[in-house]
Amino acid sequence: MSAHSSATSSPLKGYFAVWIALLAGTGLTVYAATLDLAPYNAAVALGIATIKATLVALFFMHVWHASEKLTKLVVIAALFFLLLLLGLTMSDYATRLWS
Amino acid sequence: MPDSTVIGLHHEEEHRPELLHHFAEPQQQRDAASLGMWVFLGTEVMFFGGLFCAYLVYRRWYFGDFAAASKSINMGLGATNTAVLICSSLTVVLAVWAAQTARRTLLIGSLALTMLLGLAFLGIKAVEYKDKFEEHHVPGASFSFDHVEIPGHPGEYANPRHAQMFFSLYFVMTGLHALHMIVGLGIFLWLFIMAWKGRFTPEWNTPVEIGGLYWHFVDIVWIYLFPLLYLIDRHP
Amino acid sequence: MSMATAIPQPAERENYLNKEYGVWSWLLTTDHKRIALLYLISITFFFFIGGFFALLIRLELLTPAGDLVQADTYNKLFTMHGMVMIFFFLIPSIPAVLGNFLVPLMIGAKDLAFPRINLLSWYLYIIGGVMMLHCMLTGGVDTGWTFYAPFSTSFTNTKIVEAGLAIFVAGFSSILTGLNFVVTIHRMRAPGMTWSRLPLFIWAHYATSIIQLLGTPVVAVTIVLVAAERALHLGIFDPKLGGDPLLFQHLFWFYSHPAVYIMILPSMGVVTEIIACFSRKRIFGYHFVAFSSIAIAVFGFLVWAHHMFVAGISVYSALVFSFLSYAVALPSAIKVFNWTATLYKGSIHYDAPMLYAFGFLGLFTIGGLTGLFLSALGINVHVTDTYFVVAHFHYIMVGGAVMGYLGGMHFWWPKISGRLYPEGWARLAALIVFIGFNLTFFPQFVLGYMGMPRRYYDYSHMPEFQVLNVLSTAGATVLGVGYLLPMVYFLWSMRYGKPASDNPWNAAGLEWKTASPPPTFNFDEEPVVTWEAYNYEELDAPHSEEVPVAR
Amino acid sequence: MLNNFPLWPQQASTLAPHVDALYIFLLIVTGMMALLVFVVVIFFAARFRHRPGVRAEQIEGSTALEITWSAIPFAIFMVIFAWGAVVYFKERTPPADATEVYVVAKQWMWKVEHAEGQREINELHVPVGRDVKLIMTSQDVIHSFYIPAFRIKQDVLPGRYTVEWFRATKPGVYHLFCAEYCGTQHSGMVGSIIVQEPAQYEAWMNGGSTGPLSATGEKIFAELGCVTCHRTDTQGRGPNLQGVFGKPVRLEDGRTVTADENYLRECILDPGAKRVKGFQPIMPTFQGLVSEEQVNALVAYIKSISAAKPAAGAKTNASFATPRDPNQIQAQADVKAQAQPNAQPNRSQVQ
Repeated sequence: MSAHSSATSSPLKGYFAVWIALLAGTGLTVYAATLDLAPYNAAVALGIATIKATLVALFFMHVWHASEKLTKLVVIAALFFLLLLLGLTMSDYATRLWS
Repeated sequence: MPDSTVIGLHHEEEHRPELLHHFAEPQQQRDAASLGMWVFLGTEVMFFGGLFCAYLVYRRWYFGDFAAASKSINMGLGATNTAVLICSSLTVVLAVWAAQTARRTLLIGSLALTMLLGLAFLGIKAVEYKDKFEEHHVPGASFSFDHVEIPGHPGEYANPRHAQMFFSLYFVMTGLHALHMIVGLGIFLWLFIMAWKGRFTPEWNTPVEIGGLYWHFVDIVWIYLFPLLYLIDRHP
Repeated sequence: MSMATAIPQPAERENYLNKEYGVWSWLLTTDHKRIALLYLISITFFFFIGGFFALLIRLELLTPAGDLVQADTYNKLFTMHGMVMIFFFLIPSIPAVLGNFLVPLMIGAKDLAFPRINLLSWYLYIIGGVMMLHCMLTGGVDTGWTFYAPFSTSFTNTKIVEAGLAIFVAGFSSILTGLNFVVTIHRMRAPGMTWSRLPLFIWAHYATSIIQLLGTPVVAVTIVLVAAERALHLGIFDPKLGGDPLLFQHLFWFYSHPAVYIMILPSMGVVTEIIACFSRKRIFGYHFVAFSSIAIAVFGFLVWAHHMFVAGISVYSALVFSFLSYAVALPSAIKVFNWTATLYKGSIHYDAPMLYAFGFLGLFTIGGLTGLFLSALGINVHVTDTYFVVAHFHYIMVGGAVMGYLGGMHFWWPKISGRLYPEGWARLAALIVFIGFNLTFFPQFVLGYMGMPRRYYDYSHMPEFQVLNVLSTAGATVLGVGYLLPMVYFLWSMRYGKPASDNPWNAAGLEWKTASPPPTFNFDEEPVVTWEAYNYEELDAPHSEEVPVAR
Repeated sequence: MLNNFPLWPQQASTLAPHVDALYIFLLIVTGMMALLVFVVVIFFAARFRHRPGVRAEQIEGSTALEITWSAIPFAIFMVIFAWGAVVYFKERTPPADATEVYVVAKQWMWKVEHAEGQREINELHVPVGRDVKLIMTSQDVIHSFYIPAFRIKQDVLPGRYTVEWFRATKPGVYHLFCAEYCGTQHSGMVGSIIVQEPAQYEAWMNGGSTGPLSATGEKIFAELGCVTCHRTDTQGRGPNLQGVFGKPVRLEDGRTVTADENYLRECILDPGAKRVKGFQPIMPTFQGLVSEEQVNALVAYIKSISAAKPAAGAKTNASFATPRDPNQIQAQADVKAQAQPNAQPNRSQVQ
């Protein structure tokens, strides 16, 4: 897959940019944790983590340049089933007190 | 993934020793190895998913207790470890690029650096574990978490039993992650030896590529573990 | 009226069986066909161990009093019966034996994508199996195969950790098999073998692999948590620390409900092949049958909490899971209707594989329809954890999965062994299995609605349940004979059976285009596919009868 | 032998006919579906058996047929689903004025305590025609309280209460089973439900009682020193518990929960978890200090001092007025609240 990307211009710049962004994200998430954002602390932390993870997947793991849709399909399928597990389980816990 | 790297024996393909007999062409073999690793990572997502599910349920139930317990972990060490892993991901991606473009020195250097960073991560983790052990925060008979205030609620103390559940999850999650790191180090040691012997060429470097995928995945797991375990409620 | 044909074999051709001899040529083989045979031997071994436990269970229940074994022994018997049958027989059965053997053959590949991982998965299975045997011989486990916390984590003093590890290891064997299938089906198809030309057996195995890959890791990590809680005294599910025992059930059933589809889907694939061949027809509604397999795999992940309707989950959650359970019933119904429609205007032969397929149709239909009772919330409350549930899942897993497995073994036996099995005996065995099965399990539906709880070794408080239990035990004896017969005549036929032709059933599919048994690399030349699946029209066309077919 | 061969369980609760009706409906519907499949398969198998010279006719499929045999079963499934859900909600909604019985399960017995103070082991006496609500918890592992003749079953969990209810319709003795596997003597964890005519039941009830459960609870309440903080005047450091049960409670973290049995239980065992707004976190946990039976008695007591039936409009947590409010005389307020449920004098202080 990524064998193709070597044919194009050097991707090094991109790699270093992503690296800087990831380090910055780490700093940001530590900083955000010290702020009192009430219920949004968790959302901000998970949001930053998701952005960082997406960066790693897209650029370091070359999902962005993957010549094939299949790789993307595998990633999406895994996330879909993960959300099923989390979502349907949490739906029980969230509604238990209603009755 | 070892399959794609074995020196097989075959009739028609003498000039391409890496091509296994049951593949028609190198591209097919490469695609198979890559898909295999991606599918494997899919199963890993679900493996950690079960842990995250347990963690989320209890964190919702016992938020204050979890926040108090989380505050007792050393955030500085956690943040350093996050940075260490991010740097190692960079060296991995450099190694893959070096293998594809036949830069042998860079390849060997990057692989070595990756291993060093991985070891650094485990070392810092060991320090953290040692601290927890000394503070009696390891679940079990000697566990103690009395009179720890819940962040933002002065005068209110965390329930030690719920804090113990946090530490149980903390040790299982970081422990399984560390186990993945150790496996990763094994893979990279092997890649390093292969690279040293000059086995990787621009035509054949699949092991570096899929070994790198594995390493990045372990990095991504940590990217989630860090805020979930260390940063529940840190504001003063 | 047998279709199977024997041909005089001129000289022994080289094939995967006779290419090499010696123990190491088997134990270190990477040939998917040899690994399939390794699996065949190992799962047969575990099947008879699990069956032996079942027989003891049924004997104990012959009388209301607990007189044959002690309570502890009985609890270990049903636990080990469940664990052995599910993790060491049913889950590997069709995928690891027939799937391993046939997936590369059916898509025209020389082997699976990762032959050494395939061998590794067999070794993992054996390691898990040996651990399980060791665990059984040195004390066993008494939690039921479901490992419910907190009984498993804090109360029982049997060997939970060892049994858990055995299942963990065997689980990875299952994951690796699924991984191999997915990659093989994506990457290794012969030229011209498009997705819509794949045999439905392959679609079924693809769907099965999805479940193996995405479900098994969750149960694996759950077992790790149970073992950690037990061995290291961590607190995860323990109510004393504030843990929720229902969380264990959520995580456990997230895998263990889809796991029943790991068991039944491959069997559906087998039955599809058999029905097409013995009615000499293309499967009615090919695409619907193919996509229903995928639909079952996906919907199968949405229904797990229907095992927990009385466990204390939220009533609203129960409502959602009940609704979704009906959604997964639909693709199964579609399959049954399409198989039935395939028979229409066919030219139906009654060879042993087809008898098993008929048996499957009947038993699976009953098993599936009783599933509707269980997903109806109001009835579930009354019949869950009773013999009604026991009967229901045995109709699916034994009536469905094992009937399909035996049908498939008969159908492909000539290809696997190069020999024909004795047709008369095989038909007799099919009949005995069908009668024995119904006699064993049908009375249990009645017992269940009467209210007899499962996992009771002593029912002296309710002697009114005895008549039905006696019937069930009698049936189990018949069923046992029915299962022993095929083993005997398969072994017999390996030496004395008539040599089989390459395509004794005149069946469609690439596996029949190579020799019986196939050569090591499956095909002498790489096949190129230019036809649709189930091209029985061409096969039966008068002009194509170069090979005389004795009917 | 035939006497020992019944094919249908006894029907002895108001719920049983509902479950059986759905069951019979399902037997008919699925029986017809099965029969349809079997008849068609057998007919095709016989009609289209192989005859020399007759070839199979290839049929590709039919989308119209596929849609038909998907839609019709799906419609039938939805009827079953809805009907099943209706019966389930009936099972899961105990009537408000049901007689309450506390059940503690342990390996391997059922301990039953009536609100009137009667205790039983592996037996439960109930009168015909009265709603009975079982409030159940387990001392060790998961059990399940199953009465086949009533068609009810509910798992009994350690660490929390689960609830089921029934109204018996026929005097007699019925099986009680533990339906969730719970260890060695699981099959010995059986008992009897003894349904009696009201007169007999009263007679049984009057023999050898130790006084009502709530009275036991009141005693424990005093012995443990709960009264020093949970006082009925306004000066307590803990909330006044009169009239609390069944009302919404505003918590320190902003949430509002209903003060049901599980909430009271949690407050006793883990007071920090859901603290009432306006009170300091000073209550110690009683986890490990009180047995399950004592918790039940305490809950019964707290419920007994809320016994006055709240009117529909009075849904504020009236008695949780903050203790810092000196103007309020709680005792008066409670008298008023009982007399005129709609006129809550302290509503303004609640928020």
